[in-house]
Amino acid sequence: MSKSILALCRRPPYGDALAREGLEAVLAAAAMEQAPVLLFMHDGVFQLLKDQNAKSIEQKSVRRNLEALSIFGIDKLYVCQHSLEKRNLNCGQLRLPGIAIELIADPGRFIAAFDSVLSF
Amino acid sequence: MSKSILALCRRPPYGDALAREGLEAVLAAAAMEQAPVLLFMHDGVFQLLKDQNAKSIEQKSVRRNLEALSIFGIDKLYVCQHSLEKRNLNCGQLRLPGIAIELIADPGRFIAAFDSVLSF
Amino acid sequence: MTLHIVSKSPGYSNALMDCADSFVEGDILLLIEDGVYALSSLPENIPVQAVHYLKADVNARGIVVTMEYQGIDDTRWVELCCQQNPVVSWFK
Amino acid sequence: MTLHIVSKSPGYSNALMDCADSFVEGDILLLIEDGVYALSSLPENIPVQAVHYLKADVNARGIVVTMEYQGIDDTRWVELCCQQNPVVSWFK
Amino acid sequence: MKFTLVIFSAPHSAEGAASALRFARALLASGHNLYRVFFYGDGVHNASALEAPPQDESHIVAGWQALQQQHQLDLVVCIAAAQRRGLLSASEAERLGKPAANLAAGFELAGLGQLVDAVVYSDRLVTFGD
Amino acid sequence: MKFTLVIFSAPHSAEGAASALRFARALLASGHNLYRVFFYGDGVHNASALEAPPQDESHIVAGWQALQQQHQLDLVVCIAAAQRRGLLSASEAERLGKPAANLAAGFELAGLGQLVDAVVYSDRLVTFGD
Repeated sequence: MSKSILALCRRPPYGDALAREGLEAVLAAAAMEQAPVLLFMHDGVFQLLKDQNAKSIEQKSVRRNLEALSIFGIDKLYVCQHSLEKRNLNCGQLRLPGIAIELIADPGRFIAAFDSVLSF
Repeated sequence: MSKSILALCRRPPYGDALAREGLEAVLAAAAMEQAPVLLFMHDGVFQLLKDQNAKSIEQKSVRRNLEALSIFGIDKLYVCQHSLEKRNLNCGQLRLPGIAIELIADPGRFIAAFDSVLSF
Repeated sequence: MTLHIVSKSPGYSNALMDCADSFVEGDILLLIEDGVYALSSLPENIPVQAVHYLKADVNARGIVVTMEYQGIDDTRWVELCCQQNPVVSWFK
Repeated sequence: MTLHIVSKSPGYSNALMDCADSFVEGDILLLIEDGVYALSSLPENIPVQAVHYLKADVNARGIVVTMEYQGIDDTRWVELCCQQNPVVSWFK
Repeated sequence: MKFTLVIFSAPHSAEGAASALRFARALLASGHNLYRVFFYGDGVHNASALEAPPQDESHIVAGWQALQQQHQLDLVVCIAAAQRRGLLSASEAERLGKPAANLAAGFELAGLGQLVDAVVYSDRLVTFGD
Repeated sequence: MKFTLVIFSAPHSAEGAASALRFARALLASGHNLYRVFFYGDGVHNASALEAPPQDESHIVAGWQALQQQHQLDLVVCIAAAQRRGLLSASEAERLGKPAANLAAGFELAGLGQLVDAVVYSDRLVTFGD
């Protein structure tokens, strides 16, 4: 059975557990060959920022989880363009080794195309 | 020892536990003759709305806690005027038996006058 | 088309405005829990007939609904989930 | 004067705008946790020299601070709490 | 239709826990199938055997247990989220050297694979947020 | 100065739990007095004896216990908030007929009077939100 699954990642990385636990669910799915598509929206785009040093607040960086995506064959992430612009960010600040970033201008149509959406 | 204590009530009543547990703390303080002053701001003003029927979602009404305030000698509540106006509400919709409502136009100066502030 | 479920108040959360960014024609909006506080100030791009709310949550809070939005019960909520897909929750 | 502590991001919460409603001259603002995401878009009524943030939270998140705000450590945070009163936390 | 619910809300902390239970009752009453309920994040506290709310407040843990008995529901608690939050079965408590267990009857601990499986095999996925 | 901290955040769920622990360490290191730490709302989970985070994640419960031993801190957990959320001492578990207890050593359950007392007798009150 094949289903298209979207993981909607909307939370910034360290203030609560949702970003981290969302990525853990994504990795579990990818390991079972049910890799979801990832769309980063709103403050979720902050998960991708380079140069995170979470040791300063005694946490682990979520970049480690993101970098693991490529091991499981996820080589592209989607990012809401409007969310990025609203936060004065550009793609160069989000780069991940081995993973392409595609900007989405119309998240509504993008989301509607999936069979299931996991919100994190 | 006498201290001026402010309870800052900013949460609407049923979506999470903060409004209810805040009022429980206020009642405990009042019972110990350390009655705090209550200031309702932002969505906290929704705690005061009349005609709440929380049974429909299997909860207890927070109006019961509010009505108990007068038993402990709290006969006045403060409400942020701007928060009320922004939500198109008026004092008539908030009336509580035996308790007066005073509108506060400058919450910043009001808050600064207290020794301690409990945020709920 | 998508069923959007919003459970937070616009008085403290951006969840509803975030949802509105992703609302397209044919989608349905359901306001639950603190989301029903949005009934007095919905975003302009969401048509009146698309807006639904849980009556139980409105009654609990003592809110008066003045517009022609659809008040529904839990059974109708289940039906909406069957009728639309995907179901997207906007919380926090 | 008051020390205001804001711990939520303006990207999902109204906490900072709510705090700004109650900010008066002489008050200090401290941004902690997700509150540091506000450093790029602070409300106009809060003067630059009143704004402080926890360096640990900024470093954790990979944020670059371009304005002349005060980055502080936990020891200085304790000092600010001694210097100002009351201490008001704006969360949720 | 086959539904799966994902629950992030803890009872008595966020209304989502109560909404999810009401929704589950309604969908079962309408003749639909509840393939699985997956408790994740703070939602793991729905499976606490030690919760003791005041008599006049609703008891959500007991609500799930009653529904489970009646419909043989699959109530799965994410084991990693549960360990972080202090929710352990007897065997987990023993394995981790902890002094007690507090997983309520009717719930089981399992990995995220159970969430993935549920997404794949359900017609509808509904998330109850925190 | 005499400080009291009120904590609404659960460890591993909201960063406020970790911020509060760091703040407590800093104020004690600066020679101030920590009159009481009051755990309220979801903050009661800071006192869970059953928490088992992964080895490489910080263990906040253990952090409070170490600080308590070193400085004889008064770590008080609101008993009403704890009952609702499944956090019980051995005597509470027995009284309520529950099968186990999970209050960590170094913490004690008490009523809201302990919060009121702390507000009255402290110079500074700092709240850590959820």
